[in-house]
Amino acid sequence: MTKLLDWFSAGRTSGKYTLPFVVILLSITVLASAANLLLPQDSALYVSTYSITLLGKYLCYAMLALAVDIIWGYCGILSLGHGAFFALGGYAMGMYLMRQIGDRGVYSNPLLPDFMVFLDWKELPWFWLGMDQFWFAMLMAVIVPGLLAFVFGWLAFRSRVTGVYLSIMTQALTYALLLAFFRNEMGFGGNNGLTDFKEILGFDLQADATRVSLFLITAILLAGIFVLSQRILSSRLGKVTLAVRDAEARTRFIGYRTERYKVWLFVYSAVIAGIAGALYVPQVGIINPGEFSPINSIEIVIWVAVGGRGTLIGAIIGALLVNYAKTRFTAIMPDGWLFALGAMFVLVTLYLPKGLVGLYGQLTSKRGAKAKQEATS
Amino acid sequence: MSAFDQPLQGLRDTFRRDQVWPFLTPEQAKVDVANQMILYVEDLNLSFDGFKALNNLNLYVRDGELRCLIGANGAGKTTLMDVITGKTQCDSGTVYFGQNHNLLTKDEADIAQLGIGRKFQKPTVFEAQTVFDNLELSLKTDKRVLPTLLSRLSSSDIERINDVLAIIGLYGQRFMKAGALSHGQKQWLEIGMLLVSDPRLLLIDEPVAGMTAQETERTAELLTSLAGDRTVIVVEHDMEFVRSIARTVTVLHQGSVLAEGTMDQIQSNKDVIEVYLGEEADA
Amino acid sequence: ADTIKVGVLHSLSGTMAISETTLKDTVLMMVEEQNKKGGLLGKKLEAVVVDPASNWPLFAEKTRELLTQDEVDVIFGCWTSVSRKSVLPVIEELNGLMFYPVQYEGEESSKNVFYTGAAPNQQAIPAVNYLKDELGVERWVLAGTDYVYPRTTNKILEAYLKDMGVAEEDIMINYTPFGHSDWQSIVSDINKFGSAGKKTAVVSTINGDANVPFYKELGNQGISSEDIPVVAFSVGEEELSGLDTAPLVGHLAAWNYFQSVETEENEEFITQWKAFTKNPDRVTNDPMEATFIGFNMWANAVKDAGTTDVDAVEQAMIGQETPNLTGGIAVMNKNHHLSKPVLIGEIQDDGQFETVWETDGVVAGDAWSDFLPGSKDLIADWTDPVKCGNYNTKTKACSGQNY
Amino acid sequence: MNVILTLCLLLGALMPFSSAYAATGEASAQSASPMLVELTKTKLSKMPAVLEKLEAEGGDAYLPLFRTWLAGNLYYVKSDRTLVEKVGSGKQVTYQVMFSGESRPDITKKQVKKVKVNNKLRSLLRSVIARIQLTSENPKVREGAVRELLAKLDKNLIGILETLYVEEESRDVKAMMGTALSLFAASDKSNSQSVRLSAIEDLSESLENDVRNGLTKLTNDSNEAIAAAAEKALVSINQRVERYALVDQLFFGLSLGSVLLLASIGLAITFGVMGVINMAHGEMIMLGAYTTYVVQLMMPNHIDYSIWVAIPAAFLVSGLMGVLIERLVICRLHGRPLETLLATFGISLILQQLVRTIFSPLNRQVSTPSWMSGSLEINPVLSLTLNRLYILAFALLVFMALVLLLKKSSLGLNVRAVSQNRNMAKAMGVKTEWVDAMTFGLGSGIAGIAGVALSQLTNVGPNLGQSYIIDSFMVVVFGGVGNLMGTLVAAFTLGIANKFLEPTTGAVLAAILVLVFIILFIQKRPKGLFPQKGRAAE
Amino acid sequence: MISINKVNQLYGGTQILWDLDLDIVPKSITCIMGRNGVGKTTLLKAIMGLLPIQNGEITMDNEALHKQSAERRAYAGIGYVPQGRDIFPMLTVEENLRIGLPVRKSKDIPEKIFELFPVLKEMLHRRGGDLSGGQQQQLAIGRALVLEPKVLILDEPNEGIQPNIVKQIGDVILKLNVEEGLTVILVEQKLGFARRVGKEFRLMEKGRIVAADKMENLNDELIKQYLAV
Ligand SMILES: Nc1ncnc2c1ncn2[C@@H]1O[C@H](COP(=O)(O)OP(=O)(O)OP(=O)(O)O)[C@@H](O)[C@H]1O
Ligand SMILES: Nc1ncnc2c1ncn2[C@@H]1O[C@H](COP(=O)(O)OP(=O)(O)OP(=O)(O)O)[C@@H](O)[C@H]1O
Ligand SMILES: NC(N)=O
Ligand SMILES: [Mg+2]
Ligand SMILES: [Mg+2]
Repeated sequence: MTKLLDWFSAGRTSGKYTLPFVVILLSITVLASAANLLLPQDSALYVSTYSITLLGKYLCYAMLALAVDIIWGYCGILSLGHGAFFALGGYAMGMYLMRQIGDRGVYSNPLLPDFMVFLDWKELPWFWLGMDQFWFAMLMAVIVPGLLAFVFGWLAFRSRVTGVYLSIMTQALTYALLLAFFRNEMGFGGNNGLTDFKEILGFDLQADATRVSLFLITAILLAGIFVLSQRILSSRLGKVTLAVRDAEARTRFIGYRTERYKVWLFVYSAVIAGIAGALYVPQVGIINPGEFSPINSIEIVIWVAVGGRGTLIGAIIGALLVNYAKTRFTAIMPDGWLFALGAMFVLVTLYLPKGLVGLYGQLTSKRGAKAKQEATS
Repeated sequence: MSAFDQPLQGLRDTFRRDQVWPFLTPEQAKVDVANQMILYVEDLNLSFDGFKALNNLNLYVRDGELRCLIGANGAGKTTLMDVITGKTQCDSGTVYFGQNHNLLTKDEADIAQLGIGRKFQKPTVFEAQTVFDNLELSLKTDKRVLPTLLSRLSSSDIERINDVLAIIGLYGQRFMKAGALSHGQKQWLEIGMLLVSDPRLLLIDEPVAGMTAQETERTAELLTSLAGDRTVIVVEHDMEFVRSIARTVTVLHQGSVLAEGTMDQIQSNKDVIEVYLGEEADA
Repeated sequence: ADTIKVGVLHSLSGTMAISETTLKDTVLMMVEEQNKKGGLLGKKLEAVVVDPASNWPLFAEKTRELLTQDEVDVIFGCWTSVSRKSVLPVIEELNGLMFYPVQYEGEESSKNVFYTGAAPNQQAIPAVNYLKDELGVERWVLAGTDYVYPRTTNKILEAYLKDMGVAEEDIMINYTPFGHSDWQSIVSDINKFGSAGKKTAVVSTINGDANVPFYKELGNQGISSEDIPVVAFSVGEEELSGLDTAPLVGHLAAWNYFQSVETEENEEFITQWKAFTKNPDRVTNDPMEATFIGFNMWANAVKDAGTTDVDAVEQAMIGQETPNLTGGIAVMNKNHHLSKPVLIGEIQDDGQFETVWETDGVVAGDAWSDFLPGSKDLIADWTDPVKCGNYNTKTKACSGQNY
Repeated sequence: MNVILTLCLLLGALMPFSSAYAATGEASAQSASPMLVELTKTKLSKMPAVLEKLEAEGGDAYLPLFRTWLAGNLYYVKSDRTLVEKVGSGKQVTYQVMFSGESRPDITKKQVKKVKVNNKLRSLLRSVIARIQLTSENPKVREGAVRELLAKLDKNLIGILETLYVEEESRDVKAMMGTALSLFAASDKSNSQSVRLSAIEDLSESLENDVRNGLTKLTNDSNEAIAAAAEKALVSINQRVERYALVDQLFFGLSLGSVLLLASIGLAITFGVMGVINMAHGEMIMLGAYTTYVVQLMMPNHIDYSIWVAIPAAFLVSGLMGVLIERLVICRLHGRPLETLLATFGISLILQQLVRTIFSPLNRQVSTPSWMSGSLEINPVLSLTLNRLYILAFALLVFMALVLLLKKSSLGLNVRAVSQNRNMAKAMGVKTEWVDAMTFGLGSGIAGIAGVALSQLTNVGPNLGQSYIIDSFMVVVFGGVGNLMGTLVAAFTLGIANKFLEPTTGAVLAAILVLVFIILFIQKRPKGLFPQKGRAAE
Repeated sequence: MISINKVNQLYGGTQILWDLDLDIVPKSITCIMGRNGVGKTTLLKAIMGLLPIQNGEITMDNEALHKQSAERRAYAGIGYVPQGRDIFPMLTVEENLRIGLPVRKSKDIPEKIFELFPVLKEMLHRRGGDLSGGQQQQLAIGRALVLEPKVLILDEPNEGIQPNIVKQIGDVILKLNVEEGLTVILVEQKLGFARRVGKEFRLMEKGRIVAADKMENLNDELIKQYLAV
């Protein structure tokens, strides 16, 4: 225990972005929340609930990107199926919210969600049991993705499935889940998924205060996960992770069981994705199998690449930026926004090989070099 | 008949009186060198698509010995190391580390943790990390996940790394990315990684390739000083170097041992001259 | 505001763009027409188009954007049921107004939504009746894409068919994933199922993209409409325009509208549409008519209410009447669904439908199916005193509504 | 002599001589037959009666009329109710006077009205035509006519068939007639038990669907011996049918496999050999499909040949697009394979939106050439659809051509060298830039060709590519990256597995199971079916 | 033959070659020596065109090379045997050898290569990457010889090669130099070999040529100054 505390306190020195990031993130969220709750609607500084939910969604995506970056950027495992863990976390939360509706559904069935009633289900499937308990559902939101990641990772890493083979298998995984969740027989609402939630822990989901709280919680968790991840990655385990990424075979020859490292990192990443999914659902109000779609998972990878792979801050910035661009583009030029987004991806790849964070690095190093030059001449 | 051979053999092995059942042997038990031998390689066979890379190879190495392994290109030296370190699965034969560790049942990480370190023929280091980190990773520590996560560099660790940095002459480059080192520097770094991990048995594949004469000398000194506490097996084609360090030399040819003896014996061996050294041994 | 804002919430990219883009254009055309007529309440109409990109959560987000950022007065939008379900909580929370123009599975009635597409009883049930009575069909294949609309429709049809005495083994139900493209086995199964000596028909709730390969396979395996007719609920003129229809002549569709119906209103509408899209080959279809009716009703309701205030317009909507493009008058009922005629048409080789049967009068859309055990007792009625979208006539209770 | 006489008598019974018969060759039959005018005035629901009268009146002579009607090409001139036949389609419609064939360029679309036809009527028309065609010159037609009538046998018809049977010279037609006679004899309760039993015996050879239906009915016959015999015959027929069903399934599997193969060969090059994670591969397929559409648009009167133009055109369009992409983007990403994922994803978005903008988001219509339509009927329970058959052959052909090209030309060697060590390849004098551009162009071009084939099977729309990209990657990886043979085997394995699962599990579950199978399989063989071996593959 | 004029080269921010001048005498065998990391490999890569140079010029027979791509330089007659061999690992030995054939517009691998390295003929159909280190080195030299170059660049060609073949390689270099007038640039650490084969030497330190002379003038002092650690 003391060892653990000790370990954490050692983390304070790691990562020069950590502190500024946490401070900026939390102050923005607190200010925005205050502006939403305390200021009158017509005030110039008022932040609309629309913006709050939007920001909340972005932060969930940022958390998801963080999860992908940890295993891709740091460990070299390109997962094209992380959307699956996100969606599973989301479904756990969705099931809880669904059960919270109780008999306020359109068919007033106290036990069965509406979609089960009209498809003529008679009883609640076993895997829905217990989901009316918040703690249990939240446990599931991390355990199910974690367990899936563990089983999948254990199989794959032990058999030394690597590279594109692994990537495509993760894609197959999420694709299989997509098809499975589409099936109405599965008992997750089929294509429609779960929606029309009413309240969470007794708080009205449509109330501004609830939304703001969710937003704040997301920000705090994101900051926490960021710090924790930063700490983990700057420990020796982080160095092993990089070693695995760059020369896995060599790492084994100096005595590390790389498959175990990979499995645990994969599980850690999946759990983060699950948490992100669980936070996402109450804020956007729906979870459905579309989240399992392979294209979604590819997009996550792209956020990370745009922001800058291998830097946690890059993943977050990438997620925020791409999603903000999407929001803006779809509203400003609904007919041509794909041109803009596509071009953005191409240009970033061509001109910012290390992503946006790399751009910052380039600029500062250029400035630094210039300064040096001036100093020497 | 032959279909039963393997399981039968397996059964026999299981009940050998001189051995503890494999599943009862403690994973990291101390290496048993009561018989002075640290490495037993017996009847090793390995073929790739019909090509016999190792052919009934037998090799015994004493504890604390410095053994040179030479042999023509393609004789199977690197392949032998691959088998010992668990990189390659052999077709038949046994490899024991001490009397109690059957290496053929273990994987690379296990073998490394038993204390067998290796330097590759083509230097492989973690290019994206600094020289220092490369060494830190190679430290002899608990390499399980959780301990690694919670571990911190102790001052003795740092000291050890600095010592090694001095030995390999990369102190000045310790915060440089290993990928930016020149070929020869990578060779040194790899030797450093070996040193820092404090192994029982070192397998060193062509350490002086690409080194200047003086560096070669230094390497020779280094390796000689290591022997005694540790066992060192060196593969090299540089005869001068081999001569300067060797006590026993084993010559491999076409996957089996062609000759074994002192350097002088070897250098006058007709077969060795014919297939390996050439008419007038080149200096 | 000095304009009345009309939100358009149809996917312009992604998988649904194929269907929804047309509806966006239809709304734009309607807005333009209305402005030519001088707008509404003395103000011009202004369309606000966004692209929810076939992404369901994005539909909710964009709805919120339309209602709170753009402050639109009405939204025309959605195609798939899941997008509608995603939008529903938002539109109810913010008390917006939406017109949904696509045939769907029913089982819903929101205060803030008007359903101008067909409910199952306005499409599926009449189609089955036609097949049974006119073509003597005794064996049924219910083939659909695996999602809620086909599932529900088929549940309803199954119950209905069994009520009529069709045996279990004379019903074959088959679901396929979205975008299913390899229909060889299924078509061959259908063929086998239909070769048992009893007249067989396929009732297809196959959606969008999967239809083209399905019909191509039908044609290639030589299944003609005389052997095994297929009646579809999601295949209209637009879908046919992507197909060589020659091998499909005689297969059927049930809709409330066909482009080929000859009425003055329709002719005008088609001309307008071709002019608006500057494409003489552009076709029209049923969801377009539903949009047309919805738009006109809304415009009239705004005029009647003298305001765009949602509550006022909502009340003014009920009982609105507007001419159908196929003749007769569409009426907005208390359950926010329309009364419309039902037509059955056969595919022609020019990609149009030839009406072969139609209901005598209009059929009132039923929000809650009488053939599902859970919803038998439910009705929707948005007038006093009930004012509820899912009122249980047995328990006299209204459940789960926030307004 | 005797025969002819009987035949004449027969025909006479079937269609009493009428003025229509004599008038056939003359300018207009209508003046002579009010029935034909009636045709233009009757409501659809009353039409069957009219048809019956027409058959009785005109018989053989009205065959062209019935055919035109069935095809939906029968119109009448509004002003004088002359029946005309619509010829041609699209913008090149002309009208010819029914029977005389006289062209009437003066008549326009506006002046005519269609004589309606619906399913019920079509079905009747087919029977009528079949009855007339029993005496056709062409044995194939006669055989078809008998088959058509198998389900509609009655005393009258059997009488005719019996006579025709004696005279029939073609063995096939005779056999078919025999089947018809036996089918009737077996179910005719007025026959003695032994006659019926031997008829059933005869039927057990037939694979005709109507025979099976007839036999199924007989299994409920009050005569137990008959029921048992029918049961037995059915069992033996069903065994054969099932065997053919297996062949059918195999064909479906091969056919799905060939689609997967086509979709993934291009990727096997751009991704498998070059190592570019090419997310725009699907869009290259899409471009090929759109090229087919444009080609058909440009040669509306030569749809049958359009494919032969479309194949090279699609290869060029997609290939050039590939070269363009390579030169502008991919070539700057050497040594950064993961970044190609990002860039090509961007490109795929752009290309999708591009066709959406140019061609609209709607599906485009691509017609199937007549030589590719229909199916190859091997027997009544086994027929292979022609388009699938051609596509299967085509896929194999493209595959072989590619393998040959890579084997025989230096391109194959060079591209592998470049992908393994670009710098060293340069130092060996390999024009790496040219090799890259050509290879990417080749892979893209082949994807374009795949698009031509897919346009025959599925939607030609902006999402076409998206629906194949996942499958393509799956196939290439399952087969073993960099191994063309692996791609071939993987495609067919997955195709066949899918099609053998589908009947028991349904399409959705089959797809899921195949995915799970792939995931588990890769655990066993982490580098696919045909892994790259050797020290360097580590 | 080849002359290098004030070449500067940088890796990212760090400069490796500094205003480097070097003249290679035609038909000579020039041995470049220096400690690890002084920039020998970098220099050879710059000559071959595998690394861009910052400025300066490289000419061959008075034609500017530095503006040409590496493949053009191969056509111009430079053969390169890199340090670390850089075999195409998944190509067979035969394919490795065939790669260079188009440069000489020939269809067959010259038989002399198999005479020089018989092991290559034995292993013709094995993947290059599967060969032992020494076999790969022989393949790398053979591969360069397929180009029938005018100038052969060898970066530590004896690394990992068995003694009798080292000798053989030395003989080959001398033979090609004498019989075919091949110009050779050789980076070599082993003095014995350098002395036996080299005609000229150049010593490098910190990215510069610091000494140049005939091989016989390579004395212990120079060695001590520039090669000892
Ligand atoms: N995966 C493989 N497939 C085929 N042949 C192989 C493989 N691995 C090694 N070989 C062959 O086995 C033989 C032994 O190779 P090995 O690398 O052990 O030689 P070595 O003694 O280390 O030679 P060197 O001194 O040149 O490094 C060589 O002939 C090599 O070509
Ligand atoms: N890719 C690289 N990025 C940055 N620096 C590099 C890179 N490659 C080499 N260097 C640096 O350039 C210097 C010269 O390297 P080079 O490989 O030319 O040395 P060398 O003289 O060939 O040494 P050796 O004898 O060890 O082969 C070294 O100090 C090395 O650290
Ligand atoms: N409502 C539909 N067609 O999804
Ligand atoms: Mg070796
Ligand atoms: Mg070097």
